[in-house]
Amino acid sequence: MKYSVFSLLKNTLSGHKNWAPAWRDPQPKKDYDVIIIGGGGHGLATAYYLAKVHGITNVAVLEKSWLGSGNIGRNTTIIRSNYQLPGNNPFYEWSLKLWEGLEQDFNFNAMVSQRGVLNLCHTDPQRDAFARRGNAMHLDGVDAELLDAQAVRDMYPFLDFDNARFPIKGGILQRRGGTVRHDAVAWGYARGADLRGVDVIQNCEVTAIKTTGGKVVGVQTNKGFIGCKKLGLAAAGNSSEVAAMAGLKLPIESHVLQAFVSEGLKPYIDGVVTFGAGHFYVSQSDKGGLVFGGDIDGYNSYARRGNLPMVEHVIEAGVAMIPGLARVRVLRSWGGIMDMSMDGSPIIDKTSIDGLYLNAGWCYGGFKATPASGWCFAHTIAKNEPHKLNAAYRLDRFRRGYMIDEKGQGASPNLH
Amino acid sequence: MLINCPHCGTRPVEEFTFNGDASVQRPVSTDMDAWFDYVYLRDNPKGRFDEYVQHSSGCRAWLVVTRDTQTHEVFGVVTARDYAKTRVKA
Amino acid sequence: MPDLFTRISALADLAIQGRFGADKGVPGVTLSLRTPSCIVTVIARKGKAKAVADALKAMRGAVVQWAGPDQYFVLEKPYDELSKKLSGIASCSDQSHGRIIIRIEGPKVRQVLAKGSPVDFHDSEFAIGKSALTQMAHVGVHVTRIGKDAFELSVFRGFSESFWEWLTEQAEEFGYQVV
Amino acid sequence: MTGFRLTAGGLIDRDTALNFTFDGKAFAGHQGDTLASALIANDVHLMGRSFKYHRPRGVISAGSSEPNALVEMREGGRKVANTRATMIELYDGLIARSQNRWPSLEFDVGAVNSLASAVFVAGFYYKTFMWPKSFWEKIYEPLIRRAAGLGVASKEPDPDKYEKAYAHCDLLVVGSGPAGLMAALTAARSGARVILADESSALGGSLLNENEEIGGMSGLEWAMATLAELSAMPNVTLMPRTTIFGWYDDNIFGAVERVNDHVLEPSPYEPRQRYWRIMAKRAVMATGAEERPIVFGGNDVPAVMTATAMRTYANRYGAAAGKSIVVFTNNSSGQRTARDMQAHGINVEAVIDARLKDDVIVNVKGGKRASAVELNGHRVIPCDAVAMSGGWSPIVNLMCHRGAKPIWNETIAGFLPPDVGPAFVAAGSAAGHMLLSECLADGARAGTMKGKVPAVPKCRDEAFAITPLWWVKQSTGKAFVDYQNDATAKDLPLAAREGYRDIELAKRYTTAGMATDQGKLGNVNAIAILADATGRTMDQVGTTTFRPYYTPVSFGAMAGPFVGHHFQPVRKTPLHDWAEELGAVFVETGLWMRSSWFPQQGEDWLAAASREVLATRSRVGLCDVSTLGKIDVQGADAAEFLNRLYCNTFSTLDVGKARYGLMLREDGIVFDDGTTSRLAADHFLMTTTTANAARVMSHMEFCHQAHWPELDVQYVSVTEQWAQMAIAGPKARATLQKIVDGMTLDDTTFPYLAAKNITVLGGMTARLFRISFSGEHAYELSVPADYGNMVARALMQAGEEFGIAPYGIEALSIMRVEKGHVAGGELNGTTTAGDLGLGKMMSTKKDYVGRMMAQREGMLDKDRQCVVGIRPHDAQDKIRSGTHILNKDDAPSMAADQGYISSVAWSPMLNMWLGLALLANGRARHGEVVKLFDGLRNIHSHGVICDPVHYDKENKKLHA
Ligand SMILES: Cc1cc2nc3c(=O)[nH]c(=O)nc-3n(C[C@H](O)[C@H](O)[C@H](O)COP(=O)(O)OP(=O)(O)OC[C@H]3O[C@@H](n4cnc5c(N)ncnc54)[C@H](O)[C@@H]3O)c2cc1C
Ligand SMILES: NC(=O)c1ccc[n+]([C@@H]2O[C@H](COP(=O)([O-])OP(=O)(O)OC[C@H]3O[C@@H](n4cnc5c(N)ncnc54)[C@H](O)[C@@H]3O)[C@@H](O)[C@H]2O)c1
Ligand SMILES: Cc1cc2nc3c(=O)[nH]c(=O)nc-3n(C[C@H](O)[C@H](O)[C@H](O)COP(=O)(O)O)c2cc1C
Ligand SMILES: [Zn+2]
Repeated sequence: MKYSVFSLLKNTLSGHKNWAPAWRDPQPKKDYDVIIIGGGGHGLATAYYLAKVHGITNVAVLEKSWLGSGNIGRNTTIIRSNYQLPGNNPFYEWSLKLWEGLEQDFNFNAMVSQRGVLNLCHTDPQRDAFARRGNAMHLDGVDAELLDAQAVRDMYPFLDFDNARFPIKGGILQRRGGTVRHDAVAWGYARGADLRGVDVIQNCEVTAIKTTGGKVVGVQTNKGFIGCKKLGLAAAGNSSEVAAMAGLKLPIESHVLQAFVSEGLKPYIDGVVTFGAGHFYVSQSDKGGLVFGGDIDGYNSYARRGNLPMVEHVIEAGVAMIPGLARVRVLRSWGGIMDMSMDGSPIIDKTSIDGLYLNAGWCYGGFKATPASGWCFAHTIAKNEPHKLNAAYRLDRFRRGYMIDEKGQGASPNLH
Repeated sequence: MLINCPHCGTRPVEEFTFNGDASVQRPVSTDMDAWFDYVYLRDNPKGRFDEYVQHSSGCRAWLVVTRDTQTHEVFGVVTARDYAKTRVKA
Repeated sequence: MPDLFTRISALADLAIQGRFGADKGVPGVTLSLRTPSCIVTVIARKGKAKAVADALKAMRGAVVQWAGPDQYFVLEKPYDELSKKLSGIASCSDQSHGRIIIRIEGPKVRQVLAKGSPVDFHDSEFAIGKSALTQMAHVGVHVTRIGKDAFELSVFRGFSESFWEWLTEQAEEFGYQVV
Repeated sequence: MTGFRLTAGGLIDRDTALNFTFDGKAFAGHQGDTLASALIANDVHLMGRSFKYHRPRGVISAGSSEPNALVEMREGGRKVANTRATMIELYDGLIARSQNRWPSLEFDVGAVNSLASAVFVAGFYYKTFMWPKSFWEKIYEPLIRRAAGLGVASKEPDPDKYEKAYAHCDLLVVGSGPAGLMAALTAARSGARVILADESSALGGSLLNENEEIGGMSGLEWAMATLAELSAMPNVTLMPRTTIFGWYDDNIFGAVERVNDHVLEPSPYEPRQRYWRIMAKRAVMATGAEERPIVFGGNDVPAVMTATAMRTYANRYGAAAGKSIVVFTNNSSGQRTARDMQAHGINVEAVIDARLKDDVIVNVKGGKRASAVELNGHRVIPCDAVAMSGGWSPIVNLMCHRGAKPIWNETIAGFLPPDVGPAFVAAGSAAGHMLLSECLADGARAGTMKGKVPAVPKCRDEAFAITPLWWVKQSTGKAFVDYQNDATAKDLPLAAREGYRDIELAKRYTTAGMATDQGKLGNVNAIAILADATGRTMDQVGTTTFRPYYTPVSFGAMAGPFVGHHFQPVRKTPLHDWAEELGAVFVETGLWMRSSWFPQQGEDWLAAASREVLATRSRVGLCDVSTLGKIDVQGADAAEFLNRLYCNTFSTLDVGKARYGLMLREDGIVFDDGTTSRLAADHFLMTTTTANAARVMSHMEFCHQAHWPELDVQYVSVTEQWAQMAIAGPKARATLQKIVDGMTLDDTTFPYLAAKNITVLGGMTARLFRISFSGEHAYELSVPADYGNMVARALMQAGEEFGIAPYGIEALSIMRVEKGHVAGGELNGTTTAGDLGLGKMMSTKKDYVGRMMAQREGMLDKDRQCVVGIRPHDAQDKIRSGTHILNKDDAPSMAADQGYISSVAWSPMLNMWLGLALLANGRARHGEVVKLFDGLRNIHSHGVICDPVHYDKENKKLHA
């Protein structure tokens, strides 16, 4: 059933009794052309584009828990394409372009909201680094503006300009950046894929990957064995675990990242602002909560919860950036498991095993990537070769020495 | 999270910094594959895990903390020194 | 050896004598600067931990504080003398000017320290003479209990102003005296 | 009674009159009141408006679970939104305003939403607002955002202070009701260190508001006696007004103490709130049980509240919710309220007990204040307040904060806490015990540290029985599950029909449980309704994930004193005062404050820095370089250790000499650089960059302890021990000579790269190094920190005759760019030694950190970007850092990108802008004219690639 003002009114008259389910609750078939492990943003988007762009509809998405229970359901929803390395920026810009048409495309209001992403700088070297990044964006035809302190003040007069330990010297602004209603992205892709025949199967955990003669033949799950010709891994924080089922060892560590939301407030801050002298970034959801976060806790973890030191670290930075926050209250905090890669950039590639494809290493930046990741992964699976946008995201780049390291932190996942 | 530093006693996690998997060992050979494994590949286990931790705001000793990555339960702590020695023997 | 030159403490301008904070009769804590003639870091050489410990125990006039595994702060003994006495068994580094030592004592001393450090300074846990390395207010601190309700806080020179400001603010609610 | 204030009873001081205003209207209350109880005593029930439909709302509860009565408190920088009227203690001069209404609480335009409520069902957002595309951001979303949220938060700095503190104990007791008191008393008597915390303003828990009997006295008297005994014990800390908001790994509890929220203004010496990290060997969760509403038509009309809330207002605060009430209950709590209210002289019109007959309330009449209830079968009972009790939910939150799920229990019709091990146990109603005697016994059990459990005082028990009634399906009015977010009973079946069957999906689709109360009252009802709609049992549906914070926590408390200037500590160099005297401008460099230029009359930074460069290059300059990391490295294996850390060799360094060293990371990328000197065979002094000092130290500790414990090497930071100054320029030697003791400085006594312990000014210990970052004939002198300012002044005097000038890091970086020395801009964590033109330093004879990975094809690729010099093609042009470089004739595109400018400087020596750049295959391109792309600043010009060394290529000046 198409969502529209009319369908909404029609159903209102019938007391909303006749809404069709957004997706079926199918039992797994005995085999599929393609199985995607992971009913998160990337897995669902991959299935959606496999069906929509490549006409491959005999597809199942296997999700071990409820739909969108992973990072797609717990991230701070920032979208942007302000990367500086050639391997990255065209990919993320394509993602932003897909976001811009997404809701009409999958007929679901995901509240894509381009209210701007502003990164603050507090030192000259930081500003120089922003200039380098902004110019890289311009080279790729992406919007970026370098702001001085006054321009930042005009946008957000309530930041700490007068009493700061690290005075704000300016910032880099991408107006097309913004936020998206994260859950709705999972729901929209799931519904769109389901409408095109994809089986989205919840509470279906993959426990083993079966290969014969170096080729994938299917997966063992708590709902039994399911055969497939091609298998795509999109398990984010659990990538290592799932890849290990196929005997693969990845350049990835799992870390917990916490996020927070404040009590609902009347409009407080319009766009996304990122502090440059500590770990803190914030935006305000359409429900009124200030959604914010900072850095990963730092220790390897599969627990979706963190500890107090990082909470303090983040909130200290928050009040340092916006003194008025002192009397705002934090409502809830949670965590998600990041697939932190060794250079801070993702992997979308074929693997040494025939028919097995890998999508991983998103760190804390994979939400914005969701559309392009699905798009490119679908292409890589359908064509058995990378799309040019994900050509740099090869698995062997580490062995060969072609890392894509935006931050220059090297092989220390917890520093990216 | 609390870590029992062999030198300082029990301290909360804010006094420590983490440096990943302690089970990987710096190769003595010049075999590229061994080196690639050491620098880049991780088992990243869900469960019991040996991890390098420095008591950076305390005695500055590097420790190896054995911890469950799912529950964060700490099973044991030894100094990186002793860990290295016992590993050489093993 | 007495200093030939006059030393200007990094806290000279801040540690002004007087009574500050809440006025509730007896000051909650009393603060003062301790400036030992020398502070030397002594680290035992490989396999010499016991030799160093014994040598330091035997050394008259030296104030020896634990400062990490096989590592000590030795106060009141000049660097040259120490490195001679300990040559071959320990490495010495002069820190006499590198650290500032603040003495804090009084009935509320533990309440004040608790605002900074996760270390449990309760009588049952932290005996007189014990030292600990910890952090307070984002600054690394070497703490030594020197009396019933008396402690010494040693910090890097460069942080001492910030640290002093923080420490005195924490003491305000109890009222504090600087001597 | 006068108005709605009962004539007797309650823990209020009727002799004090506290004046306060609500929405500008003046009222009075008593010491001991909360804002809510004072308003009720003044017959004010309309306290707020709901989130979506702007329904008129009053209190539902008398505690921290309150979803409706949220108000805006105070003014200016102290303004705070969403404060629970049920938790804020009344004080004289209190100012409160209602929220989420316009123009007024009485008449709220937003209420039109409720007309369209038929459309505004769960999830309607997702189905519309998509056409035309452009309308979303221009029209729909701004409207939605304006409608969203409840209170208005302050944007001004908060004038109040906050503190943090740690606490340690053998036993933490959370909650001070009968169970908590008993637990604390038992543990305290056995000598344990006990902390007893309760979020309420007074300790005693439900004993403050229930008529109980313990040990032959009233429950209240027993509580006061117990508290008296506890407060007399040195091993006990009582913490009222302290909410334990979360349980974290290894029994660490987060808590916030509201030290001064109950006064108009805190004393300047005291914090508003204090955040505690409590490390408990054991803890007891005696947090009690939450009374649930019943989901029936009009269950949100003001003056409809839980049965416990109604009797709490009467018993604890002496405030009557109404004069004629109706009770609607499915368990014994309703009877209690009826009895207590009658005892206070209130008419109880009816007790509708779902356990007895199948009477139910289908609607409550009266928009802004209950006026009557309508039963099934259309019977209407007039009344002015309604008490409801849908049963009890043990407050299990804390025990579920680390992932454990609570377990459904049929007999009490509630979720019980999970077993999380002996370090944290539940007691009392929190553990599902509904009888007082059980709570006392349970508390004693939980508080027993060792040995046998002591006997507890006798008490009177109220029988407890419940027959679940969740949702009155026959309801004619709107029946609310989540009050604040306006989630109705109909929303959950709708979510289920649409596929959002999992409780977590239903939560996100309907937003039930996502408001500021986190579903304390509504979640279990939501679970029951979803279970019913999907044919599942309560435990099959299960709860959503419990998370911190038990109640919301202010940013201020969590940030403590580390805000504004105190966000991070300031680190000052030993030469700070000297630089300040000379008018230095300081700049944050990490935590350090560094003197970056010394402006004279009317100079901007560029003029000042240029003058400083000219002075240094033509005469002599003095610069504070104390921030460079200095590490004493000693021991038999010191040289071997450095050999392994640096890519170049140090074992061959002569005593008394310094050498430039380059460190790599294990992945082959450059990590840090600096000069390291050999002071004795087994004693080196390493210097690091300012930025990496701490990381290098930690890297050394790691390599030594984890990789090479066999090495006999000791190292310690001596950065703070030494004031270090660079003396550079043609007259550096002459200047220095005047303060150096008993040694003539010349190229034989003190050649380039000499490093020696010396004395200055007649006996002062010092270290002298002949090294140069500026490219001039230069020295670095270290003296003990406390002498720094004095020596610097002495040098200024000595240099006066030569025209010495102080210079800052701006001048320093100009000179290093002129000389093509790499620094932060080039040591950016992605460059190899080869990229920096230092490839030859990489030894082939030894193992060192980074050696192997540096040999990967990608690290040797000829197209890697490497360091080159760059100048504007037109000498008048300015060049800027961050500008990208393209081939002369290429159109801008990422594919055409050749590199970027990493550092620039105005060179007073060459009278033009100079730079360093990272350029693909750069070394082969000296002399090439390139396009400079600065789209950001919309400046496009050309540049010329050249050798990085712009000035004095032959290093004549270095040795002059
Ligand atoms: C707190 C937080 C904040 C973040 N903020 C941002 C941000 O602001 N911007 C941004 O761009 N990114 C952000 N991210 C990162 C982003 O959320 C992730 O990179 C991205 O969601 C990962 O892709 P995904 O949605 O497919 O992952 P997920 O949603 O985690 O999907 C993976 C799915 O695989 C399932 N799965 C795992 N193992 C199995 C198995 N064996 N069988 C079946 N299913 C399995 C999991 O249950 C999970 O549902 C944030 C992440 C977190 C945690
Ligand atoms: N008859 C009935 O219907 C019925 C039902 C349930 C309970 N009861 C009675 O209620 C009493 C329960 O006694 P109890 O001691 O178990 O609980 P209690 O309700 O007496 O005390 C719980 C206390 O914990 C505090 N608290 C809760 N969470 C907190 C947190 N996170 N931080 C700080 N404080 C927190 C509350 O403020 C409260 O004061 C018993 O007398 C029992 O008989 C009666
Ligand atoms: C962007 C965003 C906004 C959120 N807003 C709220 C909110 O207003 N209220 C709330 O209770 N939780 C909110 N949450 C947190 C969720 O309730 C939940 O904690 C989070 O999705 C993680 O799931 P989990 O806690 O079930 O593990 C929000 C989460 C995100 C990612
Ligand atoms: Zn330690």
